[in-house]
Amino acid sequence: MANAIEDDPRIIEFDVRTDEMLVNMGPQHPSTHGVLRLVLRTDGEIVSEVEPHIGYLHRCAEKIGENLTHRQWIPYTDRMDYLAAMNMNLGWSLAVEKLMKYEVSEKARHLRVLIAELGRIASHLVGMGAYGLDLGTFSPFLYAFREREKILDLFEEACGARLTYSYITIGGLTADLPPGWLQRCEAFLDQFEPIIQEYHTLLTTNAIFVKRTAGVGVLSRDMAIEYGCSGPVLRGSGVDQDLRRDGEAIYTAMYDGYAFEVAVQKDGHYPRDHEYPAVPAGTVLGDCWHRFFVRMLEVVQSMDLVRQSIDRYSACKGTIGEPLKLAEKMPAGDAYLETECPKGQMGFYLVSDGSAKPWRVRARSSSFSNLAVTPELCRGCLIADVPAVVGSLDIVMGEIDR
Amino acid sequence: MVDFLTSTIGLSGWLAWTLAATVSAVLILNVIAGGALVFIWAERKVSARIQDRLGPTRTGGRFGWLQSLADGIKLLAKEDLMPEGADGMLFRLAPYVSFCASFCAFIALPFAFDVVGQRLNVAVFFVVAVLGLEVFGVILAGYASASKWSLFGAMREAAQVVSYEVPLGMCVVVPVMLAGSMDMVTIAEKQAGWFWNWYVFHDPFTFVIFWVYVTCAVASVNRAPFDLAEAESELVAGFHTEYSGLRWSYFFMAEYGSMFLVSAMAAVLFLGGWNGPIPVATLLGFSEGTGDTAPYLIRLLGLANLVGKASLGVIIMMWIRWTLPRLRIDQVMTTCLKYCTPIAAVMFAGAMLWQIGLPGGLIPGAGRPGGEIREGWLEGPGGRAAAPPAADESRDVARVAP
Amino acid sequence: MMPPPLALSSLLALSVTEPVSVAHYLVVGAILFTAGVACMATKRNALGVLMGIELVLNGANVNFVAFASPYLAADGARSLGLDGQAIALFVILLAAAEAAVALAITLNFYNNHATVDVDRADDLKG
Amino acid sequence: MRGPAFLQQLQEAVPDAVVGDNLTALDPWIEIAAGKVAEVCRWLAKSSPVRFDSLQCITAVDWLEVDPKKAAKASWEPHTELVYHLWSTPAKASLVLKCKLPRWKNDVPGDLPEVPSVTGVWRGADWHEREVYDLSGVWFTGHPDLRRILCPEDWEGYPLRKDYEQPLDYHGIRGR
Amino acid sequence: MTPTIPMADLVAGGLLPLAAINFHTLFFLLFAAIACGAAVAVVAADNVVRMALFLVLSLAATAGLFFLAGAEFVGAMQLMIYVGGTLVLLVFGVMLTAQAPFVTMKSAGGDRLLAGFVGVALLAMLVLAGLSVPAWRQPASGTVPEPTATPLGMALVGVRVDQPPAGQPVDAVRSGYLLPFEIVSVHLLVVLVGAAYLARAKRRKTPRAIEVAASVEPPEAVAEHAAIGRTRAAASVLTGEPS
Repeated sequence: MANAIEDDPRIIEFDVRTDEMLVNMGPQHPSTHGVLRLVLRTDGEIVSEVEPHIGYLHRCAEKIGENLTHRQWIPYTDRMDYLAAMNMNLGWSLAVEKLMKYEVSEKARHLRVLIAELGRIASHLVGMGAYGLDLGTFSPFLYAFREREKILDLFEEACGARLTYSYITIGGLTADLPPGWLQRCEAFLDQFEPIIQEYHTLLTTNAIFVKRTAGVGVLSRDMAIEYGCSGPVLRGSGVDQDLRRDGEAIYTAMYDGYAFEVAVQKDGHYPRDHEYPAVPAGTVLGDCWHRFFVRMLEVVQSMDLVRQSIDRYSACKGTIGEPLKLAEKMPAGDAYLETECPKGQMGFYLVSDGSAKPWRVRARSSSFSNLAVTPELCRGCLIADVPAVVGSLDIVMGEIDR
Repeated sequence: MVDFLTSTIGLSGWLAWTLAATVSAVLILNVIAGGALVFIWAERKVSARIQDRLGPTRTGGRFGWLQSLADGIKLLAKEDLMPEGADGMLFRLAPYVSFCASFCAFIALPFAFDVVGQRLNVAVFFVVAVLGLEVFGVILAGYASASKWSLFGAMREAAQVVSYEVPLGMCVVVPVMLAGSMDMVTIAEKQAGWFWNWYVFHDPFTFVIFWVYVTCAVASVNRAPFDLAEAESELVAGFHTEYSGLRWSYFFMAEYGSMFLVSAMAAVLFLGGWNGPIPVATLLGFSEGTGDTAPYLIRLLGLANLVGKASLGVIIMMWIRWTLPRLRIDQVMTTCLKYCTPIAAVMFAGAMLWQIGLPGGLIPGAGRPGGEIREGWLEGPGGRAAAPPAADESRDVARVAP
Repeated sequence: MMPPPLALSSLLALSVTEPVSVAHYLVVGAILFTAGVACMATKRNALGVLMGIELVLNGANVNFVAFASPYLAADGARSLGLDGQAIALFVILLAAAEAAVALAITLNFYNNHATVDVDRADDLKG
Repeated sequence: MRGPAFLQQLQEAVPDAVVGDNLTALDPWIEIAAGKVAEVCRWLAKSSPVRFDSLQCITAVDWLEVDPKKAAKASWEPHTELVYHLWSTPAKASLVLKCKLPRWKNDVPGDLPEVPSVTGVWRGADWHEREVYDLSGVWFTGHPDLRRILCPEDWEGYPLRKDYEQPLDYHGIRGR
Repeated sequence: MTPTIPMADLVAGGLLPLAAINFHTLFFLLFAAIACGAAVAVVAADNVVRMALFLVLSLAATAGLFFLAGAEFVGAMQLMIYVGGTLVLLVFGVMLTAQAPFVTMKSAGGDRLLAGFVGVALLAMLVLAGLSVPAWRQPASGTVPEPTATPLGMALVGVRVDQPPAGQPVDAVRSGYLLPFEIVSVHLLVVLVGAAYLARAKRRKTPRAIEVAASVEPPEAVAEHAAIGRTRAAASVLTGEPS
């Protein structure tokens, strides 16, 4: 018995006997990304246990969904991952379209890709900037927001909103792009591309940044899969999975003909790594640095996809088609669809009894599963590592609490 | 100043002395308080420029000159809160301890030749010692707040500052060794002339140790990337989490005061003190003896020089703060114990050996004032070949006592 | 009614006009020393005892410095000169060393007993 | 190993577990007996030819028509249905498991229906089961720490049930 | 006390002529009052952190006394080592060993009484002893001392350059302090090592290291990955063999 305790890796011995202290990190705390509450059990600076408490932003979106028609619920998806509301709209729209076996027009498909990938860039910019903030550097946050604002300007022009768009909808999109939008979008991409190197200088390759993130919060691939982690968190652990390539047919069909390489480390190399900084020494696959770096690579990847979609979209003739009626009756049955959102795989499950309102709506959020792994990652780390780990998971509480 | 008051105006001794002391005290107090106002404004402007923002623009015209003053008024009007479980006496006392320490250190800091609150024979030692006292206020604040975050901040501060005093002391000793005196006025005087007379350019060892000093100074005044005691992304606001209003602002005045102080120390010890890079006064034929106004002009020039150098140091600290992420506590300690201390020790030994081998420096004809005092002392044991630098007239209270 | 205020003010006047002698410092040293001894005797907290020791050493230091000071000595009186200050320095250094070791012992004691109460450090009692 | 053959293998590996299936639905599903959920899941995750190494989602659907007129016309008996969405990372394949539970255990209102927890199979199931317990009122036996997750600990009722009545008052906060 | 001061001048009209104030004495009284008051407060306080605070005040005021007595270097040393170093160390220890915030360990009443009694007796004896030597009570010369930092430093490396104190022959052999200095240095080193040893970390095992080790990808999983087709869309296993 004594031996068992001796060998338990979770037992940490300290040089000075200190009393365990329970510390509430949040719900009001600068680095918990909203209203997350982490209860830390600390021994001095060392955290022996972390327990996340969620629900401070619970707005009963699923219950509300049972009382609204399918299209009426789209604004509620906006408020899940409010940093990438376009991708949320897309996920729900596709899930309903899957149930209806509906296929959008070719032009709408390319416009959806264009909008979703821009949304991904915008979301990753927040994730990147806020991560710098978590590690104590303020400026990259504003540099990231400066660029994000330009994307939001584009979105505003397209749909009139800057945060909760409800732009992508069931059966297409609410409106076509205004004239001159594509030129402005291309101008933004041209201007944005060199700036990414700045981010690499300030964060990715910064010696202190690497020190703070390398080898911290290592998430092994098995654990990532077992916890249902997804998105950059999963790919940061070296799992080669991206639903844009590996997802269900209705979703991958959207990306038919698009060329992109999943941002994941294979044989010690990231795709296109000749253009981007080498992986610094000391990093371990699955640590905070890799999760961060995957996001950085996905920004570039998304820019590439946006450029491709601009070409395809402008080559399409005709209209984007009409969205569905507000109270369209659905066939009875159920459908579950996961899409690759910036934060991970967002799944929508929809049960219909044949009426215009869903019987049951379920949102499976990526951040929910990604956050669930925090206690494992933070066990035995230092207090300063907790924001580093939670920040690297890039969670959004609106999506977790729904 | 006492001389001036007694001889020129004809005040009696005690009145002159009291007046001089009051003027010095008020001046130093204003340097700290006014300096803090200016530096807080500068910090905002500098950070804004770094981050592509404008910073304050409304209060006080285009540049927001009066922003800090407006903030000060706001802080004065704020309610002074104290947590329920706090130790009232210690909680109230802590900001003053910090502020007094910062204030006291200014007493021995020479702003120009003879412009010094109290010329101390052990000025360097005194400043370092008193600066170390500032940590006590921080510890008290953290402990008395009855907040766990504050306590963490206090513990970090204690560990960090006590550790960094070791390499800081070693760095400070090098210029003391070169000048053969701990009197800051003497040290600065020895670096008169062209800028290659500055101790930072004395030999390669002093050049390296200057940068070690910069690192340790930033760490000892708790500025990023070593601002662990108030790391906002981890500890909310660290030791001053529970403070508000005027008491909180005392901590800030102390922080900016200390920043200015260590910068001014760097200027005096390594960068020639009030001597500009080019000996303008000498080239123009001014000296202490020429005319009535020349000494004042020279002192004014020296004052501008020193304040300029110190402000430059403060601005560089701001630049660092807004660029780099924060280190973790273990990395901060590693930086101190594994890098700063050994490097400082080696450089100290190196500088000492250099003094023996090449006492005149690399350029023999540079006209650097040598260490004549030291050689004088060594003429014979028990003998007294050269007098120590004459005591300044105002250096002892008893002089003016009847 | 005149005498008492006069006596009080003259005492006050005396106290601030007369130069300080070595004896003044000795009294301060004695008070610090006694406070230290009382602290060591009464405190149950090991760290409190440690602080008492610091006070005692400090009281002794005051005496050393007083004896060494040429300012305090009367004309022609014997003075320790520099030796007093040197000894005071050594005392400070050794006090620092002593504090470090004592603190380490206290922490070790705390590790084993989860208290710093010196009254409970009676393991060796037969 | 896909299609009906896979189902066949599952039936052989865990006898009496599969009580129904629909292979032609939009998302084909199999229905598992409530008591066998953990066993089936363990086989799917550890021994099946397609390793379902990830649990994506657990949903509880409350099948209850509160309107008595509509309830009379409903083609189903009131029940709670658990839906497990599994995912196989290596095979890039999904699987939907359903499991029918009574709305209340032994039809005693207030007694939660029970189902074995799958936290021992996928650690990620922990929070999902807590959420289902919290919002739909299903008791997962064997769960290490079954507490409410989104609602406050002292919340009453299970909001995602169809017959849920919103409380009029919660600690002095008006509910409606 | 000493009749050297003309009383009449001082207290004319009950007012103290400001010109007569000896500032040195005034500051001495100020610092002495702080030092003694804080020292008594250390004894009286029950809270360890408050004790530490009073101790800081007492020691800092003592440093002020040293400055007044012309021992600038010792004063600065006192500030640096005692106040800046030792006390921070002490407070650190207080924080490390406090079971709960603001722990107070009340001393027994009997102890206090006894200590007070002994203390008063000791104090009376010391003060009496201090005042018994007439030479010590003689008013000070007020000679401004030379700065002592350099001679002190020279003395520590074994060379005496200071003037012998009054009353001693100039040619008396006066030793430097090289040997004590070296001994103290070695002593400090030994203490440093010893303290570090006493309060050392016994063993530390953090799960992070274990997870790092576990994160190495198992080889069979890699092979499995490589075998998966990369263009096929995912579907339910129940839909039959993919095309």
